[in-house]
Amino acid sequence: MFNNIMQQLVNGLALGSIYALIALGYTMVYGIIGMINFAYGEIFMFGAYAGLVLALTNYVNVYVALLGATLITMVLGVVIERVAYKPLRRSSRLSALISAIGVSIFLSSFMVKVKGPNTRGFPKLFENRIFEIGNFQITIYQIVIIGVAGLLMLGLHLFVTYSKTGRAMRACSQDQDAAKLMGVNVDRVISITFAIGSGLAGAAGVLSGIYFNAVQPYMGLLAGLKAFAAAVLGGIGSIPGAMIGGLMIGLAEILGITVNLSEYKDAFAFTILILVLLFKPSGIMGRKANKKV
Amino acid sequence: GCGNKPAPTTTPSATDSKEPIKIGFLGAKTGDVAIYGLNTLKGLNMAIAELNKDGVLGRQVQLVEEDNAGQKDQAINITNKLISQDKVVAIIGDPTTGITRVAGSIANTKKTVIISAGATGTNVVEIGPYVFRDTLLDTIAAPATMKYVIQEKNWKNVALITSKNNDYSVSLSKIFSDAIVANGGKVAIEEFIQDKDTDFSGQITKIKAVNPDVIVFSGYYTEGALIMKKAREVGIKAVMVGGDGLQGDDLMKIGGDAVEGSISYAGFSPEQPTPNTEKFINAYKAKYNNELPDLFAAQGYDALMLVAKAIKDATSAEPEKFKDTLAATKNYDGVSGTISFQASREPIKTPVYLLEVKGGKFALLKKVPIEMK
Amino acid sequence: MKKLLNNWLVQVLLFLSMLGLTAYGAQIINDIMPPYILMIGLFIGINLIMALGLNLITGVTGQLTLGHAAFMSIGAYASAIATVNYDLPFLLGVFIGGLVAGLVGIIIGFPTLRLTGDYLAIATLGFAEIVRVQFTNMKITNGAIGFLGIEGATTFPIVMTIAVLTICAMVWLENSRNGRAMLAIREDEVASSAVGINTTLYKIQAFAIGAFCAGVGGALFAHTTTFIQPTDFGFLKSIDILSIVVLGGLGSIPGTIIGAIVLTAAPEILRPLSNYRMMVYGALLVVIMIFRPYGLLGGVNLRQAVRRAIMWPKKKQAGRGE
Amino acid sequence: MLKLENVDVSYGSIKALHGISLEVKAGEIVALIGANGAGKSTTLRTISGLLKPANKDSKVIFKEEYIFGIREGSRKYECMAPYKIVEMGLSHVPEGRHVFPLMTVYENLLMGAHSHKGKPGQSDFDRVYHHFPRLKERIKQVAGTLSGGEQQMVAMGRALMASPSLLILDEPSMGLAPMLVEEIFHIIEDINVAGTTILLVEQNAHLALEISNRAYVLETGTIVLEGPAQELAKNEAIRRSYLGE
Amino acid sequence: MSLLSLHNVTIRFGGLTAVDTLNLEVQQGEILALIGPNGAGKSTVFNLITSIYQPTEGKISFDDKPLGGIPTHKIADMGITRTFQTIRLFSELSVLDNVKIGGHCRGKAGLFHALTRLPSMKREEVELEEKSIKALEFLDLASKRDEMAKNLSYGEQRRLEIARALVSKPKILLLDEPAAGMNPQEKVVLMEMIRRIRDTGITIFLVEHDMKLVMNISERIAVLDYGKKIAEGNPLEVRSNKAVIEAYLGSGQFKSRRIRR
Ligand SMILES: Nc1ncnc2c1ncn2[C@@H]1O[C@H](COP(=O)(O)OP(=O)(O)OP(=O)(O)O)[C@@H](O)[C@H]1O
Ligand SMILES: Nc1ncnc2c1ncn2[C@@H]1O[C@H](COP(=O)(O)OP(=O)(O)OP(=O)(O)O)[C@@H](O)[C@H]1O
Ligand SMILES: CC(C)C[C@H](N)C(=O)O
Ligand SMILES: [Mg+2]
Ligand SMILES: [Mg+2]
Repeated sequence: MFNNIMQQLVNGLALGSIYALIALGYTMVYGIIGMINFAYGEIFMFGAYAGLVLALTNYVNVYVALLGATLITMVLGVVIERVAYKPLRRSSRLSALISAIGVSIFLSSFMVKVKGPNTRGFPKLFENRIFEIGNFQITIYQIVIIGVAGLLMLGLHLFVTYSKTGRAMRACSQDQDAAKLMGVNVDRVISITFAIGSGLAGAAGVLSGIYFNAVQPYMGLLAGLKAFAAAVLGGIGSIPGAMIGGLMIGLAEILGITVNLSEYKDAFAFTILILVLLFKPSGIMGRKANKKV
Repeated sequence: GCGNKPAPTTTPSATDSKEPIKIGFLGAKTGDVAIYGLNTLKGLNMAIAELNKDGVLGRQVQLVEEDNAGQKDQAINITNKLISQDKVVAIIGDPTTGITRVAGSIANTKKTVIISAGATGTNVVEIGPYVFRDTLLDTIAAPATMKYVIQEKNWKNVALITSKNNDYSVSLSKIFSDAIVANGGKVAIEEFIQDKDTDFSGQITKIKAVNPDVIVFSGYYTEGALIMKKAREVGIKAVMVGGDGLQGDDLMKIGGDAVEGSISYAGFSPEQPTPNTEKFINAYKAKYNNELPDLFAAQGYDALMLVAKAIKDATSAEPEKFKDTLAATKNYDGVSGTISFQASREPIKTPVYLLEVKGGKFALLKKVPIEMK
Repeated sequence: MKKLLNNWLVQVLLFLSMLGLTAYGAQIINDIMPPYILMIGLFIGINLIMALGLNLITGVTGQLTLGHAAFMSIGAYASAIATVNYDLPFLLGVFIGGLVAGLVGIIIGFPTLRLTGDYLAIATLGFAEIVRVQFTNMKITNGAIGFLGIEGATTFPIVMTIAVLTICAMVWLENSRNGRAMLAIREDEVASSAVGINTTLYKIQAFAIGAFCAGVGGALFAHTTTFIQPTDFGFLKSIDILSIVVLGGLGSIPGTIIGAIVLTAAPEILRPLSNYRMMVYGALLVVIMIFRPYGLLGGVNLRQAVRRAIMWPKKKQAGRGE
Repeated sequence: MLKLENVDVSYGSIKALHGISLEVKAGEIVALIGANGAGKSTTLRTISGLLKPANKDSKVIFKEEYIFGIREGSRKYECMAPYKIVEMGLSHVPEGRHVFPLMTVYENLLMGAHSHKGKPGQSDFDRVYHHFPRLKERIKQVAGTLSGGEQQMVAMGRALMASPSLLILDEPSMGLAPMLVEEIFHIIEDINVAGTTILLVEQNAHLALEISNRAYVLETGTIVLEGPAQELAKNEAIRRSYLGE
Repeated sequence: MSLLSLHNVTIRFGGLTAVDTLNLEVQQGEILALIGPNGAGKSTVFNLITSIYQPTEGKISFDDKPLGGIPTHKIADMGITRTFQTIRLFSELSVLDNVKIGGHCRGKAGLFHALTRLPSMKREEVELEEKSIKALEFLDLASKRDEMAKNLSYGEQRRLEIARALVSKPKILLLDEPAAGMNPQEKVVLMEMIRRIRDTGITIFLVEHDMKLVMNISERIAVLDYGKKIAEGNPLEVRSNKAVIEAYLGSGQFKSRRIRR
């Protein structure tokens, strides 16, 4: 029983890291533009397909596939922002939300048209290995995912908190006009934000493609939702929060399965999410929107 | 309600007219279950091409295809459109049981024949005299499969996995689990997943603990493949057994080695074909650049051919007339097997094909003949 | 004349005759239109009823919810159980559907409405998932297999009459003390409570009414499709309804009407595009939002619209001193 | 240094400025006064590029560069992005403070020096702390929780960090305690002496006129009076309508 | 009789004591001003009175009823309304609607009335509209009634806040820097308005940095510094109080240091 629990813990951590990985870029864009970027999931999907196509065509190695997918989604993200979001910057957040939904419908049906609706497997880009530690196992995929998520979180957090560009990003998120008056090139900062965020989505797409061995035109929806949930649970815009949120949701799902409630697995995760929010209404790491009156 | 007027009787174009006979296609071309719809459509197009060589009652057959994206409200709109606007005489129904039920009841009230080339669940033909299907029923095939697995293979310790948000899987699991008990096996653990899940590590960890002889999974092939990948990864040796939901080349494309040896049943196999089937397979390969037809393509083809035959036999393209000739079909030699309709209009298809994944392909394991009562 | 029109009883009579007229007109349409068109019209009506409810919550009161489909499903199942298992008449079933959904709206409203903005959005989304999973695992709903054998009792005239009734109710509500309080909450919660508005109360009110509408819509939906499954009420359904509200114009009733028409009809109109249909649909959403950032009729108020359109002699307006 | 010619600005259908022309020469302090809603803030927001003139004949010229308008002998309508204007040395303290509420006081000040290459030196901070010792006490406090006046100090300090050549101030003394109001005006004078040109919008017309060289009076979007500040301060009409006497 | 009284009120934000054992009485019908340096805790006092913050220690009572734990919206019912230092209007609503909403707590119509539109509800609406227009006229905003609030200029928005507060028929009106952003002339007008409001029987409690206005209209002044009350009295007394001069008023004599060219 005990090793079972340890094993489930590893399972939960690995799954949670995937969610965290998807949520990192999401929370960043989300925190800075203040919009629910619904197309994020589709960018993730696009990245996964880009990685797949690269991996299939040229017998390239993991790194090339990863890098290529990242670059492609970076461009995609910036283009989407310019076309579909920028004109809506001054209008209601919800207008941008609907525009994002339009983009996401477009992208997924585009992919159905181009690549067909069925799920595709992923070629092995590197050999999976299994390590037995005591009574439980951990695969090299899991180690990579957990490691990459952790490193990216750290890097991104440092970047946003301490770099000049990062500070400009936060300024844009809090008061765009004032940011302009400080000499921030808001368009550029937003493009950078989208580029980084979307690139992360693309990389996450490839990694989760490798990990789950499945790529599908509609995979973005669920991924986007999980990322949204993780980002909010962790506190909107908080990068360590996204990591914690992702891990918590992953662990909650596996916990649901472990206690024989697998048919309620998603409900389980969302119940925990709602409960946490009731006690911490702005997420685990979220700063209370403490605007003084 | 106050708005319930008797449905206006459709006035199909006069029998002697040379206008094409219109057949509607209802199914998903986009959305999650698009793959089933698209393959059905391929089979249909084969049939159309063939029928139009000679025509039916001297008329051409024309297909009106619409995409319901797997959504019920769209399916309703389409069914209405096909009947009232396109004036089709028959609809080749959606491959899934759920939508067939909804579309079936509309078609039935509007007196248009609907025949599903994929629905295997319950409560379909009961809707009324215009509703048909040409599929291998789960209630027949699943017990036959379990009998083989438990009695011939002697795999008694079963782990059962159900996709909880998939109606097909939920009903099929019930049939499987009854059949397991009836044949002397035991459901050692029952686990649940959901369609579109990609992580099964939690369930597999639990399943490993009971060390099953076989994993029975009642859902679709994508999840099936991913489950088996995970199972092999943690060292489970048992093979997977499932229903026609596992039919799809993607099972092997995604699952690779992990699904080797998996067993499933289907109303069709391209192996050991009858001459009729062989002809179909060759034509299909020629048309769709060497792709092998699958269950849905074959059943779609048969569905349209059945309708065409009924129209010919009735010498009328009026649904009211040819539905009875259709219902009277016995021992029709289809490409997907021999099809007979019982008095209840429920089809009996023989044989049940048990297929095993071998070398990355579905290979015929056994043909289990079914007696018509 | 003016005085007469200002009399309450006269207004009630006028209103009832308008409803009657609607029903009668819809009946005529029902008799002459082909079922396909009629069915699209019917779904427009159902979507409109649900969207009006969401408009009250999100457009008027400013609370973003992403779980409207949950209330729809509650109404659908409740009414189906009422009419199938308990043999209650259809319209009573519809009412029960609305009522149950409204009650659930109140119950979950209390805790969740403490949340704001996107935190509320994700909580409602989560709530909807929980509801869906619950229905998937319940006996009485027959789980994923679905609830069979519902009578196809929904007709075009019924839907149209209920839709018109809903529109009227929403217009009245918006132009009342309650409606203003809800608008105030959307604009600034702190200032609202400082002028004495019990923000929780009005949020819950909006939530309950919105959920009621969704429940009614769900009930009508169930009695249209005759067969319902939990998958019919997924996240994308919530998004569909939200799109109607935003694309039409947040907070605008005429906008919601246009939104319901456009977004329900568009997938049907786009059918000839076949494989490119959904791509075009997605692009359409983007294009409309870009060219009408506040929605098709954003900021248009029904009364103004009507007045402007036909220069109505201000009969219902009398008393609003100018 | 700064020149506006015939500037029209509208908010949707509402016209807020009707063909304004004004000029600020290097080294000057120029005051812009007017009643509520006259269009003072609109003018400043146009200068810093946050608003665009409605009319292509309008010209806004800063240091010989066109912020808006068509250069003589050319046909191209130029329209400079706000950040470029800032990089050219303009700094704008907006009405209503607009501090970054979730950033600390320190980070807010850092943002002030954003347009500069590299990190600002300690001496830049010290200059700000010298004027506003309260900010030094609160460098780690999140600006959104500061009192109104403290936020005004942040807004002002932020602008000082930029060491601009032209500083435009929209009611910098609003919400400040009397002592600090004086301090603000002293600061304005000091930085002016140190070489910064200043365009000042102030409701405290007494003090504004006292420290300025010249002033413009704006009424419902039109400039109705201009001249040396001391003369305007003696003008009867002005004394009545703007000085409350 | 004292209408509002603060007894040993303290509030801390983390390590910062924003208001420190404050005792203060506001008498029925008076104009009382609260002044003090920036960050002294004046706005916080208003936030405490209106229950936006709860005091860490001490208690506040109004009309002899303790205010502890009473939610903000009930405070308005009891007769306390306020304006905000940072303007908080319902910015996308019309000026008239803003004012009407101010009258919310004096209305009775509920959901039932909204949906039945009974004559009583209409009467209430008509009355509210009349009252609101009166308030707008009083603050010289009647011509802007159909404008969206966010389109008003700063000074107009300040007056709109006062109009909104007035429609609720308060017993006491808390004004947080009402004159900020107004020019001297407008301040004179405002001063007159405040007096007239007081003359209708409404007690005024005022926070303001404009000494001319404060000294002119207030009957009593309390001075806060670092959350502590350092002086209280009539304008004359306060003006000459040394601590006040040192902490807040300064010399009051601005001397331009610049030699003008
Ligand atoms: N965002 C806006 N939308 C529409 N109209 C606006 C907007 N901002 C200002 N206005 C209008 O433009 C005019 C000028 O406003 P502006 O803010 O420039 O005045 P101001 O002189 O700065 O006044 P104040 O002293 O009150 O700050 C006013 O009539 C105002 O109502
Ligand atoms: N929510 C809060 N969190 C942390 N500190 C706060 C909070 N609210 C107020 N403060 C601090 O409390 C002190 C008093 O603030 P308050 O707003 O009451 O000052 P004030 O007297 O109104 O000043 P001003 O005249 O500048 O408006 C300030 O130093 C402020 O930074
Ligand atoms: C596509 C098939 C797997 C569908 C399944 N046979 C059903 O009845 O729903
Ligand atoms: Mg201004
Ligand atoms: Mg204050």
